[in-house]
Amino acid sequence: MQHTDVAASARGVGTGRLLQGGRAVLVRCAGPFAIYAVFALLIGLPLALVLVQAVMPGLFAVQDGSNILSFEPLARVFNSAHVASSVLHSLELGMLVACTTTALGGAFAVLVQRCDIPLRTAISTVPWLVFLTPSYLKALAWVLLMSPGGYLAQFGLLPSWLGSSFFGLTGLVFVHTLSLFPLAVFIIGNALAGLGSELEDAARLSGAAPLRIWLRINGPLLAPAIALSFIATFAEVLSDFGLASTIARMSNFGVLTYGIYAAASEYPVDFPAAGAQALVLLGLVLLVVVADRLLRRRADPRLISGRSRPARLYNLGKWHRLAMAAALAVALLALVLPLTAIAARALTQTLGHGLIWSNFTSANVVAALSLNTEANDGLLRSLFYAGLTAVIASALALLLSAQLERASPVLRTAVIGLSLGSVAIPGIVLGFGYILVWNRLPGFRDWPFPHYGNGSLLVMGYVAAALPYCLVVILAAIGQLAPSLTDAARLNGVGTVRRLLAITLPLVLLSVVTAFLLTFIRTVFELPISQMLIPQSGPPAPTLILRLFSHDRDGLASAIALVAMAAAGIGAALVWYPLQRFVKPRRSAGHVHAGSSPIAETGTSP
Amino acid sequence: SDLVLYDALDFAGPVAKAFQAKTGLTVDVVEPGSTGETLGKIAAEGNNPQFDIVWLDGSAVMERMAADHVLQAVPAAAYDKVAFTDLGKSLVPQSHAFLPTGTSTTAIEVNTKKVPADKMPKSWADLQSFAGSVAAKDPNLSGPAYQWLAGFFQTNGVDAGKALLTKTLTNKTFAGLSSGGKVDKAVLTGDASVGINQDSSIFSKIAAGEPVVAVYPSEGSVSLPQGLGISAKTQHMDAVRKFIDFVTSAEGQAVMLNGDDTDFFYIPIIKGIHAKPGRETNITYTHLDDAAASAHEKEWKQWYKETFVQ
Amino acid sequence: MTASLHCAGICKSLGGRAVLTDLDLKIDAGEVVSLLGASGSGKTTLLRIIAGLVEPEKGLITLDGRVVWSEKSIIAAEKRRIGMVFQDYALWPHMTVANNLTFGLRSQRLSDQDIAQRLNHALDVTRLGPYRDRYPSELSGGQQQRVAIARCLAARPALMLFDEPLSNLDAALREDMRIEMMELVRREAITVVYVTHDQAEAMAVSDRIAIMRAGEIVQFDTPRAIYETPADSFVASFIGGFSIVRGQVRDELFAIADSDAETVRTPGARSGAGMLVIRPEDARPAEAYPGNRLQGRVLSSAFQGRCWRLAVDLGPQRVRLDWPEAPPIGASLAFSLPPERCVVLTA
Amino acid sequence: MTASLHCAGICKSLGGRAVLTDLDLKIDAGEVVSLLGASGSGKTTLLRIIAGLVEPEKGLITLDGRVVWSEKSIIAAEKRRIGMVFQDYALWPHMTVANNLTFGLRSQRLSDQDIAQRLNHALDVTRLGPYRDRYPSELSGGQQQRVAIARCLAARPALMLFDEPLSNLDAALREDMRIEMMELVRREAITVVYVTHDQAEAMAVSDRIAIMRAGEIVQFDTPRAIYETPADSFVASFIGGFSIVRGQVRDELFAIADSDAETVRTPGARSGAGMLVIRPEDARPAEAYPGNRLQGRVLSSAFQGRCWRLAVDLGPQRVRLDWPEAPPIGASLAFSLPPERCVVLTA
Ligand SMILES: Nc1ncnc2c1ncn2[C@@H]1O[C@H](COP(=O)(O)OP(=O)(O)OP(=O)(O)O)[C@@H](O)[C@H]1O
Ligand SMILES: Nc1ncnc2c1ncn2[C@@H]1O[C@H](COP(=O)(O)OP(=O)(O)OP(=O)(O)O)[C@@H](O)[C@H]1O
Ligand SMILES: [Mg+2]
Ligand SMILES: [Mg+2]
Repeated sequence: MQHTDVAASARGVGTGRLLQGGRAVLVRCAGPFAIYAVFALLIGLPLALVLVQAVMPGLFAVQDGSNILSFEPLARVFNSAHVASSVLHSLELGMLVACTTTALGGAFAVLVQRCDIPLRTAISTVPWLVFLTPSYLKALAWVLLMSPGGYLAQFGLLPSWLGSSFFGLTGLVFVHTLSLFPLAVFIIGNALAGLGSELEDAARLSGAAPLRIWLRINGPLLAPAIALSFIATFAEVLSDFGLASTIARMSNFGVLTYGIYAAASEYPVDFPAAGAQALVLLGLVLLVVVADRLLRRRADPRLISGRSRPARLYNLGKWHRLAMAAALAVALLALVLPLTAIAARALTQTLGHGLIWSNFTSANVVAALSLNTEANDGLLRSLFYAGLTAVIASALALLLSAQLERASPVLRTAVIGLSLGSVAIPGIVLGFGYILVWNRLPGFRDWPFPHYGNGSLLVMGYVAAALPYCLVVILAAIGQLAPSLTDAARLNGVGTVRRLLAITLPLVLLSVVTAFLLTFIRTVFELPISQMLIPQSGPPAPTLILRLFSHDRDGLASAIALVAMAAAGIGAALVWYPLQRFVKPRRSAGHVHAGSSPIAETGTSP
Repeated sequence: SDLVLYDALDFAGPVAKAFQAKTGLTVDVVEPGSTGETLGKIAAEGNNPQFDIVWLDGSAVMERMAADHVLQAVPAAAYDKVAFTDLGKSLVPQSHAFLPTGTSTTAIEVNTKKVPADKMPKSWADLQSFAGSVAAKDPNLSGPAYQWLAGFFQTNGVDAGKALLTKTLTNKTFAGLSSGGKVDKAVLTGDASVGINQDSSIFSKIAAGEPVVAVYPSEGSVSLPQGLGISAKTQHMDAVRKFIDFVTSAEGQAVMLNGDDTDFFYIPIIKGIHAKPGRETNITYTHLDDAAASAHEKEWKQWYKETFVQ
Repeated sequence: MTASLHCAGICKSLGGRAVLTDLDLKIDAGEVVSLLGASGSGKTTLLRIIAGLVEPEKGLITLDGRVVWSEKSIIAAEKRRIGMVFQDYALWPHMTVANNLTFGLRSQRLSDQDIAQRLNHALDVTRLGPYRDRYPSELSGGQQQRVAIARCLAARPALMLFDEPLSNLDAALREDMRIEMMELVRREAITVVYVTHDQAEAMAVSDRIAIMRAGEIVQFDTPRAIYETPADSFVASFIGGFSIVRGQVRDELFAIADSDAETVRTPGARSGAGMLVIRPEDARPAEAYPGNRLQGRVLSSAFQGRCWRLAVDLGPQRVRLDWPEAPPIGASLAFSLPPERCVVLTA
Repeated sequence: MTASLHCAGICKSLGGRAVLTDLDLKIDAGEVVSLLGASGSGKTTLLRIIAGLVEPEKGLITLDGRVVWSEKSIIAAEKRRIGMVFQDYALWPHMTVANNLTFGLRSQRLSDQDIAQRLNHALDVTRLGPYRDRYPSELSGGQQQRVAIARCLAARPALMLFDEPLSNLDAALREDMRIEMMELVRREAITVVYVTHDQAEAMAVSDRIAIMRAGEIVQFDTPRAIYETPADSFVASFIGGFSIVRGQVRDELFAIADSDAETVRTPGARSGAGMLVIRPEDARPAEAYPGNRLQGRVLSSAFQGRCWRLAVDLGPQRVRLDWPEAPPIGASLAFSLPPERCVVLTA
């Protein structure tokens, strides 16, 4: 485990200088190599197998597979007017949502972390709760709420112009923003936690007004996080299927993922077409990542230094109620309304009769809560898989980030680009890739562990799907650490592993926990991988829920989904509360200044 | 385990459980989701399939899998043991690609709150008067929907059929839905007044108390058999045989009728078995010309996609 | 442009511990005042309170007669026209040196010409011209500190707060920069509060020095007055590394406690228990003042260029002396003190 | 436990600029060496290279005869048993003071008792006992710096690197800590490289001083030798704030350039162009050495306690002098220099 030397040399001497002496190189490279190999195996290879079919369409044909190179699928995809328009749609939607989400999430993060608004603690849980709601439920909720015969219309709360304009770009942006803003809150909030007030203080003494401080000091310092949040949301929107198949479909707004799903739902699956369109998605994300790198050439500033910088709370004065109201409005739209719709559906007998008294029933809820049902088994299974996945994915991401942190900028960009690119690829493509690797590829298919058809491969797939996010979140945090902090530990003779565990981990614990919880929650509701890699021993919860939805039993499905959310939420809380104690000291220390300065006349008041 | 079953039918789980209880053979039931996902999984597994039995709606895909040698022919003896009704016999494929276990068909789903009794459509042609308010599945995403489209062209003529659909499905919002559930939802919320849907789905809604009815078009409709296929690579042929025996037995059929999800409302095709109460079985079937349907599959799907989806 | 400062009754606790207790400080316009105090005595906290970055719990702060902080009304930091050099620099890592300097000037809406002129002047004074386009992370510690100073100089505020601004610079540069900074400050008649741990620096730059101990100001006077007559033993031991020797005064003769050493003549000292202040540089050869002779054992010696700094054991007590040569460790050393330099503080 | 250090031919550039050029440094085991140099001369970089945190481009570093860096073989920083006090402290913000100190010790697998004993000793030396359970963010700047020192002391490495360890402490504490640190270092015979910007401190602590300029070592000798005979005008102006006066020597008489001032007797100086080194403390009343009399105009005066520091204009050149009183600014001042103290460097 001497790989940090290589990193150090890379940092000190610049990139590309290889050390002479063969054996030394081997020893030094073993660590990073192992880690990159894991990355390649988890994400690289499965994706590659699907993507490569865009140029080798016969590779996995059921009969007479051939590896003849052909550009026919690509040509087919690029010549199709429909694909062209869905690329444009995807881009338009992705960019718009990335902007709105980052703006909303950033504002929300600042509000809950830096402002003394009432109900701060309660409001700060909103993003987590929103995140708890799987995207297909949110999509369903908005359809239930906004469609011409939906709940809001039944109550006469929906002006018709709103209803009709909702099913279109506006509605898509609106719903995406509300369901994705937690991501931005997590990413930007973590960066904000590392950004003390000293630099801001210096700016205040320069006579800069709050707006200018945010635009010129805090904004640029948070730029890495903002960019990351932007790209992550962009990728997330590109890969979304929940809304693509409902609102987008209903408003005839074709996006790329829908095309991929269409190609993937035929028999036999049109892998070349799916691969070609996935390639386009990947290209789009890489484009954005590279653009970001080019725009922000300089290395990201290190915000957490060996000297301490406490953060300070703003006093919003007379504005603080307004700010709270805004936050509550977001909570209402993003959380309360959709959940109410789902709950209403769970508590009603039929959809057609709407919300009338006689239509209410507790049957669905009772069924969902009764023990020893398939749903219950599935839920327990899912919680277990999710916990396991979260542990593995966040640990792996921590290792990888520590490794990458000191790697050359080019490699960093490449890995981040690929990770985010894989976020943009619909999960079903990754799922196919997994089947291709572990059920088709000679050398892999007979491995006893992980093995296709059993839980081990499902967890591995989950890990792969979650890894990019964990990586992004943790890498952002590690990037803020001043190198002298780990340098000091090295000089104290502390080895790589202990350094990672005792110095790096605690300093980025908030992010690791965030990554852990993100993974846990996402995995409980992860759909495409669950479907493709469903173990023979029994299905996880999401496929059960989805089957109910697709068989149109959304009352029961909603009830089970609510129970699953509650279970996942409780699980997440069980992890968070004990860990919070360890995150606390540093933060509370940072807040001492803040807490004891109740009347700071500053903030966003003009 | 002794058997691995890939399926997308609501009753498969209970049937497997009953089978297990009876024979002591264990069955792993794998239900990745709807028919599309199940087929996707099978396609990805390619020449190394992991299932012994696949059990789905739709005959065309079964034929396709058999042609790809993913499935092996069902032994003739298996058919002989079953006392098929006439309808059942008509569903047995020449290729022996699958064994039919029941069937359903496509009907017009009407929201009774939106459509008064005297305005009920009676034929596919009547749907014109609901132009813009008709929900339909995309045949590109749903096997049964293609079966319907091909049957529709067969009864109404291809060109006339195309013209009729073009006048009927004027609202792209509802014309290319991805699943039967979405058609239901569109009709139940009243966004669309009528829908073209699998009839078992409609009856399960009726049973749940939803305000809809199923109307069978006077032109007749094409049946959609539930097929059970056998993996070309299965190592458990004995167990497979036992499973087929169980499914086609009265005991097995009873399990298949004991539930209230969509697929439980199938039309039995074995003598002496009766459908769930309320389930219409007196239907004029037309028999699909499989050759014509598969010959034009690409072309018609493409036409549908370009006309109503994109 | 210049401002007087008045802090009255400032109280502040941090983390549950009182850091400043009822502190008063009154500085005239254009005056340069040093805050001198042990590490952790609350100097940085006081500066941050004056700047408006930390809120006191009680007290009143007026700038040029205008109240900037009271329990009732508060003027925001950015409106106070106060500049500060932070102890840990607080340079903006994403801006070049030049941008770090001009950022505040642009906030003040100065003309481009003015900005360029001030920028160049501040870079000149701090000798940072060649580094104007570098980022802070590409500078050495001392260079960073100079950027922080330059940023404050360029802003020309009414009141400047320096928090150990020269601590990372070598003596030569330090003296030069101190002189140039002070020239600028005096020319513009800017009021300055200067925190430093270097007594020589404090005495050199300031009109008055405030000595802080544990959140209080214990003496506030001109450098000379503090040097000549420290208020108590804390101040005496703090300023200039004076040594304090406990003993008894009788008839203006000081006898070291628990020692049978000779007595020292201390004209004007009151009788009773007292503490003799010995300034290192006052040590003279034994024969210079035979009536004021003391004898001890050399504990250590350190070369200081102009002389050797000796630690000498006077019975139970230890004193620091400047001496022209280094006697061997353990040798006995006799020295004398000029009677007129022998200040005795009452214990 | 102690180690000798040998750096040979070290080259390093940062951001495309050469920071160290072919630097050699050889330190014996147990020796304390100060690195003195202008801000930005590469001191921190050199320390980081020795520690193994930065890789040089060329050169050879051996520790106790064992190669720790060459172009072929590298020993990782964590294996070198080198301790360092960082210029930015590098305290771990999530650990209390005590944990910051013991973290490294636990990696060394010391017994709990040893750890406790070392912890207490390090806290004692740095007077941090009362703060052992605080987090770094709850400490003042100076306190943080002391934690950094304590951490290094507790580790007792074979070689200690100090990067301006006392820059944020007040003079009294500084002198005390310096003495105690050095006592510990000497007792354990630890080899030390000590970067400081304070010449007095360098002279007090070190066996030898290395003076750096722009990435090179220009003089490496004992404090005394450097003080008495600086190698060139850079060293002279750097050490002790000496003033350098350009002029001509003829017959051991030094005449200031471009000035009609009297000449100065400089025994032993070679004829030709030269630079006279004037140490501030060498200034004597005019009548002390009538043959070495100079006259100038007082530019500024700063109180320094023991004396006043004057800046005096000698025609076109400026010198710094220590003087017992402060003449009015602009007044003419005559002073003399002891001939035996007048060193002339060849230009
Ligand atoms: N990352 C970097 N990129 C470019 N130049 C750098 C970088 N880091 C340091 N330098 C330059 O290298 C030179 C040496 O830096 P170093 O930190 O070693 O100086 P130092 O002698 O420790 O100075 P100080 O006494 O001010 O701390 C400086 O001129 C500095 O500007
Ligand atoms: N956030 C905090 N929580 C608790 N105590 C604190 C906090 N910040 C500072 N202190 C304490 O307050 C006291 C005063 O701190 P301050 O920074 O003002 O000292 P200082 O005089 O500037 O010292 P130095 O010369 O070392 O910089 C110190 O004892 C310090 O430990
Ligand atoms: Mg301080
Ligand atoms: Mg340095």
